[in-house]
Amino acid sequence: MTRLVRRQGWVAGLLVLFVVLFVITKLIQPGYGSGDFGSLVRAVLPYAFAVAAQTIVVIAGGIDLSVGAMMALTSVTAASMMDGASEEYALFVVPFVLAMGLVLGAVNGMLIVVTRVPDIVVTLATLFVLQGAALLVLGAPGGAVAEWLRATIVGTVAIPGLPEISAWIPKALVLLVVCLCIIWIPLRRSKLGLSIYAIGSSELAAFRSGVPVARTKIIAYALSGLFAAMGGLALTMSTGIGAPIPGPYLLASVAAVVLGGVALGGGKGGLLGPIVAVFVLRLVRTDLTLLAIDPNVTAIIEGAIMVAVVMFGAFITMRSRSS
Amino acid sequence: MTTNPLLDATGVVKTYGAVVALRNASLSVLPGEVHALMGANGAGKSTLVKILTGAIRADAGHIRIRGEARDVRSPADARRAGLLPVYQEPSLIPDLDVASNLRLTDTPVEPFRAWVRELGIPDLDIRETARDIPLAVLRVLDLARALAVEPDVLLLDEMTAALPANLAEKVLEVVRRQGDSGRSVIFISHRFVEISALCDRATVLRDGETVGVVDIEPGVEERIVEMMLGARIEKTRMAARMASQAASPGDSRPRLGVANLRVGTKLNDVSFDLANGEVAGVVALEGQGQDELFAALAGSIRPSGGTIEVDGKPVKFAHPADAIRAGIAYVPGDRTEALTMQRSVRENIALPFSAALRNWGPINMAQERSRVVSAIERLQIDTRAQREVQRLSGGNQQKVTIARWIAAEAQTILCFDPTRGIDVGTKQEIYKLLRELADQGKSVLFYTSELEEVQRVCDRVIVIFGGRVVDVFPVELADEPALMRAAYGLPRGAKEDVGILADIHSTPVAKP
Amino acid sequence: MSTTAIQPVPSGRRLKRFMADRPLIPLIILLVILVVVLQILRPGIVNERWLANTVKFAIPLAILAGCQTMTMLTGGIDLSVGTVATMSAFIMATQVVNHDPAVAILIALVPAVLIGLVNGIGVGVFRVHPLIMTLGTSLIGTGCLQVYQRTVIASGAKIPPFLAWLGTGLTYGVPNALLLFVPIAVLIVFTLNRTGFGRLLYAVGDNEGAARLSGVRYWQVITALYVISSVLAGITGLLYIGLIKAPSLSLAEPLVLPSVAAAVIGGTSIFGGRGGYTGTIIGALILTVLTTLLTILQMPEGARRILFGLIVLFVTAAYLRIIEDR
Amino acid sequence: SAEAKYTIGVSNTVQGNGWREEMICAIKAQALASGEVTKLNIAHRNTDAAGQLEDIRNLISAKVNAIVVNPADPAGIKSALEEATKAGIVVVAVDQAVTEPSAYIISNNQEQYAYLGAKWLFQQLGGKGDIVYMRGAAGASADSDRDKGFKKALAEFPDVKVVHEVFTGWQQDQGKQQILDFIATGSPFNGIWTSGIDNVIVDALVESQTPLVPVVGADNAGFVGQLNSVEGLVGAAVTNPGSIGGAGVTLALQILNGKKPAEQTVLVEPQLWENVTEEGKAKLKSVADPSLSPEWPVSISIPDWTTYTKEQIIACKGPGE
Ligand SMILES: Nc1ncnc2c1ncn2[C@@H]1O[C@H](COP(=O)(O)OP(=O)(O)OP(=O)(O)O)[C@@H](O)[C@H]1O
Ligand SMILES: Nc1ncnc2c1ncn2[C@@H]1O[C@H](COP(=O)(O)OP(=O)(O)OP(=O)(O)O)[C@@H](O)[C@H]1O
Ligand SMILES: [Mg+2]
Ligand SMILES: [Mg+2]
Repeated sequence: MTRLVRRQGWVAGLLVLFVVLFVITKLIQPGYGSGDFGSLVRAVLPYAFAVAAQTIVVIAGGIDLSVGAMMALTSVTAASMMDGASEEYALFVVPFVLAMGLVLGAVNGMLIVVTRVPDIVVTLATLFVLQGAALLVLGAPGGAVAEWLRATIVGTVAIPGLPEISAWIPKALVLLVVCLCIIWIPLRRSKLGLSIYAIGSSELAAFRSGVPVARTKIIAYALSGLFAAMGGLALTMSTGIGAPIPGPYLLASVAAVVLGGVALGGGKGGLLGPIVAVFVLRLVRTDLTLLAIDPNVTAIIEGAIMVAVVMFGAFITMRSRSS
Repeated sequence: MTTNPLLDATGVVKTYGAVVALRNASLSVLPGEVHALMGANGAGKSTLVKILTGAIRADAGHIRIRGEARDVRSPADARRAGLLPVYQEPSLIPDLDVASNLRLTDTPVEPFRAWVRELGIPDLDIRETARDIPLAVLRVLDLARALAVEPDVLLLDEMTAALPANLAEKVLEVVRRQGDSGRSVIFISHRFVEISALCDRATVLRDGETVGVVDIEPGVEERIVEMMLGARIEKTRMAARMASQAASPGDSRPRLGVANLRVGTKLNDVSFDLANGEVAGVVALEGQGQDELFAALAGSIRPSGGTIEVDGKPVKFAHPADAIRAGIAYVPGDRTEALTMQRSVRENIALPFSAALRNWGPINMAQERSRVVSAIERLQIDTRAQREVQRLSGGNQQKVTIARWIAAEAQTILCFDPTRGIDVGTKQEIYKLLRELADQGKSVLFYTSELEEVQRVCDRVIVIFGGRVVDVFPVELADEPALMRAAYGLPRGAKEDVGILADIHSTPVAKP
Repeated sequence: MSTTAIQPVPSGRRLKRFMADRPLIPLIILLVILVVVLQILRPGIVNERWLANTVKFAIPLAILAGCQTMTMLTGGIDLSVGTVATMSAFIMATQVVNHDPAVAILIALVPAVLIGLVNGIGVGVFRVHPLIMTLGTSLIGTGCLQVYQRTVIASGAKIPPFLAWLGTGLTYGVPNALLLFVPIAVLIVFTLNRTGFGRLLYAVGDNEGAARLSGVRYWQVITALYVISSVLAGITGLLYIGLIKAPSLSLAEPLVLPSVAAAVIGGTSIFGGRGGYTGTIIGALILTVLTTLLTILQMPEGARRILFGLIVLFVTAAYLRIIEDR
Repeated sequence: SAEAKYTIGVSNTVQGNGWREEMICAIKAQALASGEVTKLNIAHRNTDAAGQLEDIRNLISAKVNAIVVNPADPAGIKSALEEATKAGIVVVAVDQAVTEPSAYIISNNQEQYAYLGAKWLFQQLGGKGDIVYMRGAAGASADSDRDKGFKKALAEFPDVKVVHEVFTGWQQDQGKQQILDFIATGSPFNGIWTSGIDNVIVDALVESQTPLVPVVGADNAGFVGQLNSVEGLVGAAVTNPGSIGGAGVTLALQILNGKKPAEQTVLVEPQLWENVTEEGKAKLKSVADPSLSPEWPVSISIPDWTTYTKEQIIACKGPGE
């Protein structure tokens, strides 16, 4: 019981941190409003999916270095398929790209199971493979996106009669919440979800408890690929193009996973923490820009925050363990 | 033998590189019988259980379940075939709570709860994370989980080894009833008392081969020991110590002086002395503060009050390194806490003296080698799989944890249940070893969950109950019933017999 | 009980067991296969000059992979080596304009020691996950380097001739860099196998609790380790700048992921407790040869990367299969 | 226009590269020299188009008056630039064009950069020979623009053959290892075209004692120095001034002050400095600057567009620092 409280405590702490940062932002820039919040959510979108992709494999006891490359590949695929195609064609492209992420993720998982090479090495290898594939799809940034897809993350959701509130509900946020929940909530409640936690916690014990270790691992990676494909689509939707060089999503995803209270050893944590951590990290970046801090110092600050928060977390666990 | 066997394995072979874990093992279990699987450390008992339950694949052999040939490919498969194991190591998922662990294995919760209560744990919170649950309780939960699905064959690998007497007793009761209700149990234990109290037949393994199947009847122990040990037999005879042999701690200054030691709420005002050349036993039921006592003396946790003196000088330990520097070595009961499993036997034994204590520089390899070799010989460690300790059998791993401190020549050794999961032959070796250490002037604090060991080894017994020292026995009075009573907090000389061990003692059972 | 069971074994299994006991042999065979493939694709390429080049470029990678090997033995990883190497290279190149080279090198190694210390304390005392800790310090280090860079734009940069000699020079066709590398490699191998510190690295990485019960103070070992790792990275930076001769703010960054890959290919477990440095050296050579192989092959860049990924995966998997004794 | 009154935002997506660092310093120096800028808001990090969208939107939130942006991609940041214009912010793209029509562009002509250097190189070889083509980063839009220019020149010289094409990723160590590997194959080649990873290539030729072949690179201080000093080296540096950032600030200020340029796009045409003719040698001597970091382009100012002094750009201080 105390454990549960402690874990939720970390997420609650992150939420408080987010609110505090929000207030600080308001103080720095009194005009910071709902439109700016919408920008924040749109910036969060690709990171959030990358983090979701990373979270699920980390919980399963692995790590996925190919997240960024997977996003690049799915993004260029989507952008090049939609280039010059009709608006309706995108109705086919979206499920196609999602399925592609799912399958490629599953391939990652299968390679890990079959070759018995550690996750970190297999996904490092697939990082190169996916990057190469992205370059073959598009040699340089380009492609296009269907207008309606683009519109799904622009603007806010209109709630009749409540204009003030609905101004604070950007469509991008709704999209993010829906996409994550549609997969995460049923998963969390299913035995499959338990199995994912189980293999992350102890593969041997899980195997001995009758968990189909190989199948569970493959599914975890497949879901990771699916989230990464969503991230790739989010990239295409926000930029209108596909870029074959992966953005900084890999390291950011690992950092946010840890900040979000998911242990890198596996078996612990949830999705909410890492997502809130992404919001915190993006808002920090906003504040640094608003404050016009020397750009070379921002790297120092971002690194220091990351280390400080994690040290703080380590410090409280140490305290609570010794007491 | 008219009935058909429920489970019948023949010609099972398993090799790990150069190590032959099973050469030609067979096992046949009848419906409704409690069948003992016996053998010295490393004989292949655990390996056989793992093969029968699909946790590892055999290189050769046939398994028939209810007369049908069956290829058990995974634990899930075994479960479907009605075979349920409790392995030597706990197999609950550490980061999941008990409830989730049950769900994961499709175990019904209510029967589980009923079994847990039956097994002597009245107040289990199933929302508790497995990692936070003590080892002994975890083993019981593992058993309850298996019982709850009403398996046809229950395979218990040293189920009682890590249990304190009160819990072990309940387990035996429950297992006996399984047999009575027509289900079969394969029971692995190194404790003859349990075997005689419980089992119908025994299959004996030696060096990976089934060397015999015997019916359990009074007097059969000698034969089993003969079969188990083969050529090693003559070394194992050693009678209980006589009172006259007890060392008289005449020294004025004790080696270790503990006064009013407190650790949180678990340990209150514990005081005792440990003399040079003395083996002092500690007896307690599960969770009476003995863990904290040993951890505090080992520098592993900080006491919240009281003093510890070594050779008359007060000491404060902030880290096990401080205790080691004061000559105090700690052998934990759980070998996975003590060993670096992927490293060699040599490195494990040499760790404290070659590397740990500020010696970061070059190692004198020749000297290290000779010290390690002599420790290995002294404890008769089976070194066939010595490149990685994890490949040793459970009992041999246990020996490595002790060998390390023999090699490091520690002055005071805190042994926490060192004979857990060790075969009869080796147990005798360890008793002899502890006595020898004492004769060399070293001091040993010896916690044991097997009460009969006390009279074989100790000079004095300290009984702890509820975090306090409730009695200190001279060895001649420390027979099992007396210790049992004291361990339950009953005053010395109370009449009522406690537990089934008392019953066993009233029936004549030959001891090996 | 200490009898050894000897049984007739089929020769295939015996070969496998032989390889499993000497994991270096299959690795070397893999390396040789790559070289042979290269020679077949471009006849004549495997000559003295090419060998020297390969060794020159493999050495910095191998030293950084040594940092990874040691940290990985404890279950850690050091992602800050790229930044540390870059910092010491850049700082040395800019300080040497105003100072004696020896002084400049000492100044250049100060941030290396500092970053190592911070990493060590973070991981050893505060128990921050090494991945996050070293990622964080590497971000901080990069930021500091950027700030520093602005203060020295006016002064320009120089590469001391002896570093250039060490980095690029050949003596009788043998790269001078070996003068630095051989002692470092011997030292690392010796440390891991024959010293108390080496034993502690393995012990701590395998089972920290057990190490603690044997009297090991975790934080001391970890702090020393990360400082050593950082200093080695700093030295690599100095060597690397002698090789590349162009101080830039991202000089050694591209070596970070390959350094991890080299250690893993060389048989070191990222989970700690298992591995060694000789394998890592071969791993670094394999990666360097592989890079050459792909540079030489004329194909679209995308296909080149795909091939690189596939070969790394194949080599690691094949190696694991060979040494796995089951 | 003497009193300071504007805030200018800057967005850049590559960090730690000499060219980009010079660009940032030029922006700072020009902002200071103009005297019209109170504050610079610089978003400068390694990221992609999506990250740049985020940065630009943050700059919009910060209510800057103008944004100088070095685009990660011409099309990818269109939406944010549009939002900026809508918010009344002047947008100036430097170094590369953008597709957003409301943005002003002052850019180096990347296609022309490659064309100019390649053509010179091919002419130098007498229109015949084997070329090593060392590109930038695969998948970067500046690289693909340059590839167009290079291919255009190649089409004009049918007897020139590319025997080896690699991506250096604009990384010194990779470029050096790649050329050394290629030299080791023993395949003959007559010239090298580089996308700005140039001085390490010359080093590699010298170290491996290969006969020097003509090398085309950028106007980086290191390479310009080599063109002046390395015995027997024939080569040319094509300008690709990082100081274009300063020009962007000037343009932004002009627009803010109501002086809109006639064209939405202003291209800064590259120059080529070779060390074959006396004239070229003299030019190279005059621009060489050994005090600069070898990765910095020597063209630290652009006539008519920048007004800062060399001290100012090297000090790399913006208003209020
Ligand atoms: N001893 C073990 N410890 C941990 N994991 C194991 C062990 N043995 C096998 N596994 C894992 O379980 C996976 C599946 O094993 P196996 O091939 O025996 O099962 P399976 O026949 O595929 O069964 P299922 O269909 O039920 O998953 C293996 O690929 C491996 O990852
Ligand atoms: N993974 C492995 N690799 C190599 N050898 C192994 C492995 N597992 C077991 N062995 C060897 O197989 C033999 C039998 O081991 P097993 O664990 O079955 O013994 P056991 O009878 O259960 O002994 P104990 O009573 O000590 O638990 C031992 O010699 C052991 O060293
Ligand atoms: Mg066993
Ligand atoms: Mg045992």
